[in-house]
Amino acid sequence: MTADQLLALVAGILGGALRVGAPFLFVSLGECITEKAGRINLGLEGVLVLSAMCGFGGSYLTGSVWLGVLCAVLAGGALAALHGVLCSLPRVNDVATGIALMLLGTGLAFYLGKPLIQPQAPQLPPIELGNWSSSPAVKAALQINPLVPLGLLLAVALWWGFANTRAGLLVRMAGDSAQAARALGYSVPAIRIAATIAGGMVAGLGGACLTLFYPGSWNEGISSGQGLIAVALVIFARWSPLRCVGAALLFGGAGALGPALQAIGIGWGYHLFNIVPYVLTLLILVLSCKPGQLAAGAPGEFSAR
Amino acid sequence: MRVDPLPPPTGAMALETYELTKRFGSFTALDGVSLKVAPGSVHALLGENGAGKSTLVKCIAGFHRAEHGSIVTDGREQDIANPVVARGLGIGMVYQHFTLAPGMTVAENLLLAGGAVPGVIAWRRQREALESFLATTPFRLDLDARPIALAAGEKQKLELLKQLYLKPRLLILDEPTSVLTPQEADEVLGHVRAFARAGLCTVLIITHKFREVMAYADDVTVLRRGRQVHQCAVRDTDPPRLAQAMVGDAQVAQADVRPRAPCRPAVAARPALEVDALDVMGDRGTLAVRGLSLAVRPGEILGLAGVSGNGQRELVEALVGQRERAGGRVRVRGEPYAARRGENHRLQVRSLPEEPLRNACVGDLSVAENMALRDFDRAPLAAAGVLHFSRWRERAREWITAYGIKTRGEDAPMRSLSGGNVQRAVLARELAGEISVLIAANPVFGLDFAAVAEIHARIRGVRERGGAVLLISEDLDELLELADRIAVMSEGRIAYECDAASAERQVLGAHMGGGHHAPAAALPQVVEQEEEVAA
Amino acid sequence: QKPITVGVIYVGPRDDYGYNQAQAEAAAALKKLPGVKVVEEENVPETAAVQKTMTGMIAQDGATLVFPTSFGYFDPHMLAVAAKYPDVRFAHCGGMWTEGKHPKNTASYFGYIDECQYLNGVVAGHMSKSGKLGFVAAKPIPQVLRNINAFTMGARSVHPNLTTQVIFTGDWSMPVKEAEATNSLADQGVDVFTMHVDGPKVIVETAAKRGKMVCGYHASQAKLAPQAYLTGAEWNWLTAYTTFLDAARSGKPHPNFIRGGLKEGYVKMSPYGPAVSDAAKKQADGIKAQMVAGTFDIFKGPLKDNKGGVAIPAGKVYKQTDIELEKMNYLVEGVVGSAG
Amino acid sequence: MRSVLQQAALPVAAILAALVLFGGFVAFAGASPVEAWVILFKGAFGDWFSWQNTLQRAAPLMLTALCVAIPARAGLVIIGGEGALVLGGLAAAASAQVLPFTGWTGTVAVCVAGALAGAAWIALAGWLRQWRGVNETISSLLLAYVAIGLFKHLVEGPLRDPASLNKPSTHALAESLRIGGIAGSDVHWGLVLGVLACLAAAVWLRWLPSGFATRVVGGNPRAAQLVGLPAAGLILLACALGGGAAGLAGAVEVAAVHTSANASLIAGYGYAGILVAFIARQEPLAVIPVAILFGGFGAAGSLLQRRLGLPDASVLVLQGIAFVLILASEALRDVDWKALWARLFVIPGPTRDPSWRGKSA
Ligand SMILES: Nc1ncnc2c1ncn2[C@@H]1O[C@H](COP(=O)(O)OP(=O)(O)OP(=O)(O)O)[C@@H](O)[C@H]1O
Ligand SMILES: Nc1ncnc2c1ncn2[C@@H]1O[C@H](COP(=O)(O)OP(=O)(O)OP(=O)(O)O)[C@@H](O)[C@H]1O
Ligand SMILES: [Mg+2]
Ligand SMILES: [Mg+2]
Repeated sequence: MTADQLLALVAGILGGALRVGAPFLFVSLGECITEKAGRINLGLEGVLVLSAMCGFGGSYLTGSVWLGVLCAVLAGGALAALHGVLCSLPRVNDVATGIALMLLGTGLAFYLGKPLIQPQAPQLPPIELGNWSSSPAVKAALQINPLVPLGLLLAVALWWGFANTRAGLLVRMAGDSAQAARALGYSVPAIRIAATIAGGMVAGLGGACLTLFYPGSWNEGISSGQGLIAVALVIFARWSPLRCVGAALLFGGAGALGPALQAIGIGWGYHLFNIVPYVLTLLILVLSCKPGQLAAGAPGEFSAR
Repeated sequence: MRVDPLPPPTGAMALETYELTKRFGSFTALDGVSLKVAPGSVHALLGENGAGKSTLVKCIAGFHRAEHGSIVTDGREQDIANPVVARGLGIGMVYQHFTLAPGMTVAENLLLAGGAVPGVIAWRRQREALESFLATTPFRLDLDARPIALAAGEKQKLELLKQLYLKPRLLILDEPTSVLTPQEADEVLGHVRAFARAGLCTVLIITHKFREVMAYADDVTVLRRGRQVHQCAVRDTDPPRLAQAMVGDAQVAQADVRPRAPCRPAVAARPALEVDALDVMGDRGTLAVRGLSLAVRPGEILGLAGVSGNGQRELVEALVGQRERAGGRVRVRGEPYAARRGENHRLQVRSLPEEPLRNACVGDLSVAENMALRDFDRAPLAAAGVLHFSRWRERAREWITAYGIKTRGEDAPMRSLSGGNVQRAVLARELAGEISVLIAANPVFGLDFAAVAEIHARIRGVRERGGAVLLISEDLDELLELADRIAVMSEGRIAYECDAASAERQVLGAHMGGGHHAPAAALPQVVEQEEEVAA
Repeated sequence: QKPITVGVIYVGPRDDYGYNQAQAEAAAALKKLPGVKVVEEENVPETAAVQKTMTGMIAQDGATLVFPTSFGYFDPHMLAVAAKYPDVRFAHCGGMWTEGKHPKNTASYFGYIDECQYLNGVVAGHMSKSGKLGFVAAKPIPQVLRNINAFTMGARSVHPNLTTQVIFTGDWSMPVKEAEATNSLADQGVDVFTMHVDGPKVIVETAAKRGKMVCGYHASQAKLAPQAYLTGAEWNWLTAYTTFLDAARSGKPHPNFIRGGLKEGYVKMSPYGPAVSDAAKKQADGIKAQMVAGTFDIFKGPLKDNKGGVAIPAGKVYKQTDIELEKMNYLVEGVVGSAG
Repeated sequence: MRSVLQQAALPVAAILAALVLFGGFVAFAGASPVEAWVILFKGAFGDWFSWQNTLQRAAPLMLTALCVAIPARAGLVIIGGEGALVLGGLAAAASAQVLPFTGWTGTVAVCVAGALAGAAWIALAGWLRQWRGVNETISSLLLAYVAIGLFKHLVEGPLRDPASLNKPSTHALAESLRIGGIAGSDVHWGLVLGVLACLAAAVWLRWLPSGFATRVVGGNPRAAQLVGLPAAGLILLACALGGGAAGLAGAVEVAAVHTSANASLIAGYGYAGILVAFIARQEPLAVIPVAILFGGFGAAGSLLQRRLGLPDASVLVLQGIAFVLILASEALRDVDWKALWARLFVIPGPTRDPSWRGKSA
């Protein structure tokens, strides 16, 4: 392997981590907010797909990509709101509701998105950070999705906010002990619904990343399960928004690994490369969990389930 | 015309309820209760399990809404629609069950309880405020600790602190001492009484312990089946009269007579239960039980005393098979015992764990099914590898009658039973048939005294029939009353052991506290009161 | 002519700028013919569902000619249904209908699109500056390998040192993987792309975003990237569709095995994009004329595979119709990648 | 009987409500709702053809739903049935090449091989939970992705039949090993297997000691340990049985539909099974009608597309609405309307009863 190839490989994997990881980042942050409040949202897959479609549609119809992003956020929030409200009803299970909403979300997205498969919509302008480099690979890798810095900021803000704001404390309390929140006169369902909506809106940004930046068009296979795997990412990140960034980058990077290796001629077993992130997550879970103990950092209500 | 708003009232609150009635479906939990609590007093609420005590205070604290009647504070009728309104009025309540966020720090728990939390929290300033507030209280708690890592006593203190931080004018405590050692209970109640004496607040306290009523309360109200049956000043009454009011039957008061455990000569037989150098890991990854050894002989009750959080829970869990053992041996009747189903059956090992709904029952299964858990796979409950439910039901009906379990029927889900009745159902199951070894952990926790007496009698019955009983309890009185020998557990080890007959409260207390401290100051008048009960 | 109902079944969405769209365009053309009713169903998985869809079209809609267009529909699904409805004609895209083995009422049609990929290669070979071409493919199956090889050989007919780097994404529709593959190849210096996946849209757009050139596949993606689009290999299924339709309506025997290339009008080239040089156009048009005349063979010996072995011995010439080519399992010299 | 009707009243009402909503949706798209309803009914249950269509779609769902329902009774939420299904199919196809049996013994052997592979895969998730404390919901999901990757790798690599040219597949099952239609219909014996498996699971859970013990473990593991039940073993058993059902589904798909293992096996039956199981409230007997309903939706969706020209996704929308409403309707079960009214205006107090939240899966 030549030095150029190596550089390109590293740049490819890094750039891929940023590109492929962006939706992972947003869905994991969204799921993190939801789970902090003591609720699990498996329906983020539906949220992601619906918001991807709405984001694309918004951008296409209005001609403004940022209005598209807004549409994605609102669509994500709306579907998540449904999840939040439904799960607040007695005897309604959130795993089942999540799967049903996944069905509903993808159904709505495919149905309403039929006329959007063909057109092209205005795309998010990349932030060019690689102009210092002469290597096109590095340049390309550093064409940053403008939503990614927003996501990083959001991660830091969430990390700070969970410890230092009233809203953050309330969300954590609702997730840690519903009893405690009720005793203080707070409505736990209201807090959880709000957190679920917020989570859906953040995940909606992930949808926007898919159709408005990378790969940048709407079709029915646009999500390959990023929303579903968000649940695993958050456990992987042990409910820390900052670690969500790491988890998303890892998943993004691992997703980029297969194509990058093939690009330099290592072509054997690409299906096996594709499962690397899942195996890795499983391994880390196996190594970091201890039998009979709560996972460190787990919201009390979440683990009590 | 403009009326000047009254300045917010401060100091102790006068509370009255008038004909308060609360129904749950068709069930009347409170039936026209008129309560009168003088400002600055400590008012005790007594009653059997299910009498409606918690319901009454929850109505006052805005948790429930009464169907009829009214709540009057400082002479004004109030519509307390929710806890926020109650808090605005200065009513603070410590619930029967912990309402802490276990994974959030003490500081966060206190801050959240403190009402108006600012949108963005300036932690430096808030911590200073909290530190200075803590300094005004007699309690010491690490602001950065998390309740998940706190012992029960510390959690209860934090609950109290949460309320005190709000400077309540009426402080309601629902069974605050049931998770505390006697020393801790005295400490907490002493401070609460001091607050009331200082005119800072009025205290309404629910308890099942006459000792506490007599020692700390000014007035007492007794509820029975949702009705108020007795209200008077503490100095005008005594435990037998209170007991009588509670159960409404002069006979039962006699049942509470507590004969001191007869001094039994040590039986020379081989111990039925031998624990040898047992190590058990705790939840926090450290050894909770360290090299613990003990032996219980047939026909003997070994009482294991200790402040909660010293490894008792882990010990029990390891003995009954709910927790892995990290080292050591357990033998029953000389055979190795690993708490397997076959061994339980062959060696006749039974247990009465604490919190039976959590530890010994399946809430979603029926009473009959729960009663069959020990032997559903044996004849006659199963035949030819198939379960025979009619036999389960038949036996369950017998036990329901024999143990006086209140339930809709044997097919009702266990979850629908009240705490005491769950306990009875478990008792019926565990005490059936021959018993070699019985492991009982806080078996009367939260029960009223009639139920306590009954359970104690049954445990004694096991001893009379030659069973070995390991009785773990945080209630020293219970151990002194029941046990033949008493061992004290501290930091995962047996710190002290003696014959119950020669046991001294202070010495036991000292060892419970780790043996490093001076014996906790006994409250002479309290002991006196207790003697009175026994009389 | 008597009215007829035709059923068309797609494995993906009809408007994917790719495989399904190419079929749907032909179906849309059929629809316009008098006396022809077309029933369609899209996103039908290659499971029992497609058997049900076929029987539904026959039993519920009265279809007498069915086009199950996805490769995976052939065996066992179409064969199973065809056995139950001997009076209905089935025409499958891409399968290997074999005399004696498969029922007479079934058929397979396909086009020699490797001819177009060869021409794509010629144009790419002219246009590439880096000497590296990229091919994003789904799976290393014979149809795909044949396209990769034809593309590479076309390019190497211009510059013998050109290489084609292949990335297999693993499945027919994986937009993120396809985009990532495109980016990885671009990072490695690839400057002309082509592909064989169901929906080339993402690859075309991504390559264009990276400032690279691209040759299309399945249908024309020129609209998506007018500047970057050089040319493309397109299907023209109407030829096959009308062959089956006419036979069915006139009661002639079912044409069981039809194939064709540029000459027969089964495939066609997209119009050249603005960037294509005249030299490229000239050479490509020249070869295309030979292909149409039937005088050009792509696969002929001596041909080495990319592991150094002999793919086709010297002197051996495979005509496009040769069944041997439909079993291709090697990548030719000049391809970076492995055939599984 | 009465109680069965009572149980079914809410979901049926929810489905009717979903149909009304869907009618609105269709009207919005410019089609006639009445026509849509008629076609939905016709397509799913209108005649024998539709019934066959529905039943055939339902067959694999019964088995994959058991992969969720049985572990759920032991207290585990398994969502990785898809992995067990594809591996089951792969094992069936592979074992058909090496096992010496032919005829119906061969079919049984192939099915057993599939079931064993699925059982092992889900048991792995159960094992990780018991011995490493890894959340089984997450691990089974991750394992499903891993299984699919392995499946594709093996089918396109080491286990590929070189003759399977453009659709990489394993060697096809010998004719004698395949599962055919019931009495000449299109519905294959897999449906019977599915129904039998549901019945067997119901009998096991209700009448046999180990089944009851599993329910105890699922209801409260601590109580199970207290009475000496081998909780870990029972959990593994439940996982293995569930995984076995999904593996069997894979084997049946191979033996009755695909004849060999290939990527078409990855059709989402595992995920659909999760919903079926939850809608059936983890009750094996209820799985049967729910799976049939699901199959009906699929069958009807097909006709909807062909007759009304509605997009294929419209049936997804209908399913989504229907399942959301069915799940939500659970909230109305034995509801005390008066109390509910009161609760709307009063912030609820702390309840001791954790099942109030309905989270016990
Ligand atoms: N959240 C709830 N929902 C429905 N019923 C409840 C709820 N909480 C309590 N109950 C009912 O209250 C009754 C007993 O409640 P609880 O456990 O407080 O009993 P208790 O008053 O402590 O009696 P005991 O003396 O048996 O301990 C049960 O019959 C139960 O049906
Ligand atoms: N949420 C509820 N739903 C239905 N019934 C209830 C509920 N809460 C309490 N009850 C009923 O009200 C009765 C009184 O309960 P309450 O909790 O007030 O008793 P208590 O006197 O506090 O008992 P304990 O000493 O055990 O705490 C109980 O027997 C129970 O049946
Ligand atoms: Mg109680
Ligand atoms: Mg109470």
